[in-house]
Amino acid sequence: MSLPAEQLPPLAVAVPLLGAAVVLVAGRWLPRAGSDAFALGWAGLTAGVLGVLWHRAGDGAVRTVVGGWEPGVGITLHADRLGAGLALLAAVLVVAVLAYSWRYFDEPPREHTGAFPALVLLFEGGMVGFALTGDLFNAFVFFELMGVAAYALTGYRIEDPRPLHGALTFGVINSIGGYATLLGIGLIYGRTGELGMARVGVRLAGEQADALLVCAFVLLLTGMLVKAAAVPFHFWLPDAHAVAPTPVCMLLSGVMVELGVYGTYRIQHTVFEPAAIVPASVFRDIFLVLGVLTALLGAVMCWQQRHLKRLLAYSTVAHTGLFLTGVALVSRDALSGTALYIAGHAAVKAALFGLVGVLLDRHGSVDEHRLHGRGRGLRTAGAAFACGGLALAGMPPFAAGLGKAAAEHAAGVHHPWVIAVYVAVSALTGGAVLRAGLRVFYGAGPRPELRPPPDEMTGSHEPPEIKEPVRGIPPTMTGVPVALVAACLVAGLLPYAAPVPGWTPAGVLLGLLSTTLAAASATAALRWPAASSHVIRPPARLHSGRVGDYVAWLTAGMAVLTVVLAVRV
Amino acid sequence: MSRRVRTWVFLAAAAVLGVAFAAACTGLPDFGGERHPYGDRAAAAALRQQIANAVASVTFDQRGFDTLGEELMLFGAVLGTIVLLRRAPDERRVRPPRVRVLPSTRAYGTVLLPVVLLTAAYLVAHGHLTPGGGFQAGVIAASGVHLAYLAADYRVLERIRPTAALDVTHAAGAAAYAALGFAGFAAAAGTYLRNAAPHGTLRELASGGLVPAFNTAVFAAVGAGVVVLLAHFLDQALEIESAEERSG
Amino acid sequence: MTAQDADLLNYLLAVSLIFTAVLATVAAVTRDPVRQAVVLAVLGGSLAMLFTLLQAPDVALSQLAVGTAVTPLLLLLTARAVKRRRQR
Amino acid sequence: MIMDVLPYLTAGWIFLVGLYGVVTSSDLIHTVGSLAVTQSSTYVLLLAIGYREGGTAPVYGDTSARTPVVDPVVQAMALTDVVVGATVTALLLALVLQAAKRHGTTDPDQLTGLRG
Repeated sequence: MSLPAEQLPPLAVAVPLLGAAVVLVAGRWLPRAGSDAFALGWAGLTAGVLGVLWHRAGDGAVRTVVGGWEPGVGITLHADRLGAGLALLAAVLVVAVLAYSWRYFDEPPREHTGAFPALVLLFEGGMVGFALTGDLFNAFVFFELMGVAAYALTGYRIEDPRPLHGALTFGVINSIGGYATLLGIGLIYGRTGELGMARVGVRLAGEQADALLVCAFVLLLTGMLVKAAAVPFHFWLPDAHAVAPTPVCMLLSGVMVELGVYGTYRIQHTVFEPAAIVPASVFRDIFLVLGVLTALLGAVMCWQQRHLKRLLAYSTVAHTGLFLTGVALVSRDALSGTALYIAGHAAVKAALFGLVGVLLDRHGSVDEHRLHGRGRGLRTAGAAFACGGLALAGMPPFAAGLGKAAAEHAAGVHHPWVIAVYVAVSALTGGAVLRAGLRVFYGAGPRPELRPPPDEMTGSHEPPEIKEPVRGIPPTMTGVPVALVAACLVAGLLPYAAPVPGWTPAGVLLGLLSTTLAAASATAALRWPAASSHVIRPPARLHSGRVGDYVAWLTAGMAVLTVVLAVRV
Repeated sequence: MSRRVRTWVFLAAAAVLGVAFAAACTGLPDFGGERHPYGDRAAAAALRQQIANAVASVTFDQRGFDTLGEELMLFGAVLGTIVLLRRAPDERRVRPPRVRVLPSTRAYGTVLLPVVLLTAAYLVAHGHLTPGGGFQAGVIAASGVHLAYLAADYRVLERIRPTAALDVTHAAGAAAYAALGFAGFAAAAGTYLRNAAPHGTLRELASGGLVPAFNTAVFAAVGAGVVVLLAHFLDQALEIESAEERSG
Repeated sequence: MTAQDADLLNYLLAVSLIFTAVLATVAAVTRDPVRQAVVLAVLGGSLAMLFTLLQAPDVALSQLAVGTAVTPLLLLLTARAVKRRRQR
Repeated sequence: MIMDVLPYLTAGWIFLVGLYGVVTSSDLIHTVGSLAVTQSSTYVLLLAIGYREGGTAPVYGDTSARTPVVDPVVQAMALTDVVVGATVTALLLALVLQAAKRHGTTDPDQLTGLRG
């Protein structure tokens, strides 16, 4: 049946939402495997609808108003290549996560069989809605829907105290970000009387940037920057990712955080740039600094972690910093490069979290030092983990490397120093992952002494998420990560995904440079563990785990952004 | 950061934000101004759709996609509470003690309960004509049911509150809302969430096309959902204890 | 809507706004959860009154139902569940 | 005069006071209560923006179609916002309840385990 393209965006959002409700009801009667398969079917259907929509969008955009209303009254959905691409990425990741968690959790009680898949489908509905909407208030609604599902999923293991603490911090900080965004929407609505992003952009033409528009810009972006974990709004992310169940980490790091970057881009590109309220040059200067700061802090903190999930969480902060930098370059090449980088990073990061889940299931620990050499038996997992580390480091021919190369190429035009940041951050994060992989799966380097430094999370004895680790690892738990890494490899070889110039010689050279740096730092850390294990005190102590601190940092971040913008605009 | 440093950092930042927000407020049109372009368009569209309550028209018809997200968010909250407040393996359920209640209170409860449920039914039926609607009626009905707990005791409440059926009802209500959207394809220029049914005449009970149907779906979802939500919080407060605690 | 009515409504609005702001401040600084739940219930009522003055009956009704009844009830139940555990 | 911006300033004040409550909170239930206060600032701002002097409620039950009405769109937004508030409060309180059970304390600064 050939539905016109305009019908697809609302359906792409309604299908997972309807699926969540239906899966929960079906879960009461279906056996465990049945309801998981049913949920997987719904996720597959959503991915199919989004695949068609992404293909139909092509280089243009599918614009539709829900319910057949005229644009000024109804809610407009805007599915361009970037938005539909991110929604498709979310849908594909949800299919992978539902397959990964096939028999991940122990047997839930009778009436809760369908609860976890239903929450995941709800989470997907929120993400797809946020990626496709072109209406400010609608974006806030899906922002909150995404958040609600994520808080419940993060705190899913109620027996373990730490996920509850992580979910609480996650909930409070993201809610405050959401309410700040709603205040911004109120100000914009008061000034322009419009809610559609494009219509607001048109209505603002000819306006001078005054106190209201600067304040509205900061408030609107607060929610997006909290979701995108930009410094100083990023504190919630390591706490939430270090303790969430592994399938949830795969989604949080894979695509939810990137939606914050996408939201930042949409608000600047559609609302504030057309009327030059916030001219591209001002946006570039401020957000280049913000992105680079986030990337460097994330990389440094990532290097020092020995708690594998927290290590990957800080790597996500670092890479989101790079994505923000890519968006801040305000050029088509940088944007499409960043889009491919996001896709490649999502596949690799989800695979790495999945493999850490295998270790947690088998050995009940995610402490790099305690796991020294204990992963030797899992050969495929070890190989996939190493490939993941290399892909994060930007090694060609992985898609992540290709995206990085394209973004570097675009950065080289105006800001050559940004290339150094890309290489350094990729090297540090890739190096940390390689170091952890070599130590755990290949027992490289001397056996570290097991006395953990005082104020640091080691994750040495984490309750395994599966109560009976005695049975073998379910095949999906290693199959899905391997498939994801393979997908990242294939996407790198034939870059149909994004209109990106293929592998340029400079791109390949930079990729090899960052990979060799990563490998060198990993081997150095393994040979001289004492030298590299000194924890850089100040930033580590700032991540105190206390929600009061994080809210103070969030308010300070808003204040600094307001002052800097007021000066520059 | 110590608590004192944290408070000072916050107060300084809040001062800056306060000044910025106050300056922004001066840029807003004066309070009570005449310029409401979107509001006027929405009110006119509501009248065109023969829906007397313009807010219901905006909520369920013009911006029905927001309400779809909102309904599923409430569904997510109830599902989240079911998941988060479930009885952990190391906990057990204790039967609450019987509570002696004055007969006059019990009589008052039994009289008031139907009145509350009738009010809720009225609010749903007239959601598109007068203020009220599925959500408000659902919350009123849900909190009304808990009169049984106030006027009697927790066992009476558990008897008149079939948790299993309510679980299904609240999920079915949310599913019904999403499914009703597909009825939009029935109209000529069919799209999702289109108000496809005939609109009737203004201020009539049978006006507004599908809006009453959306209202009913929301009432079922919210009414059952809030009862299930409160049930899990009540169970945690009254019944569920960790296994090693002595009861009583 | 004569001039006096408009002035009266504006005056009522101003009083209601100030009252809501004061209640919100009290709610934020009341440290004890149970007392804060009571203040939040009163804040819910004052918000419902403010919304009625702002000619928003639908929102006032739902705020009355949620802000005055459900949210404080949830706060009290959580406080009771936590206190019951600490006594053991 | 002052009445032109008083409602907007009230919304700003409630937002910042709510945040103050969250920052200086020493009990997680109080934190969630303060978050609810922060959230109520968005209702006040939205409905204040939609107010029209001399306008009645946007319900044409008994008034003619030409009477000036207050903006119905902000009321729909505020309705959705009330639901968001109820949802987030319920979920966060469920997390607080379980966290207090497992950590043995409700003081956010005593929750150890997540640092570095």
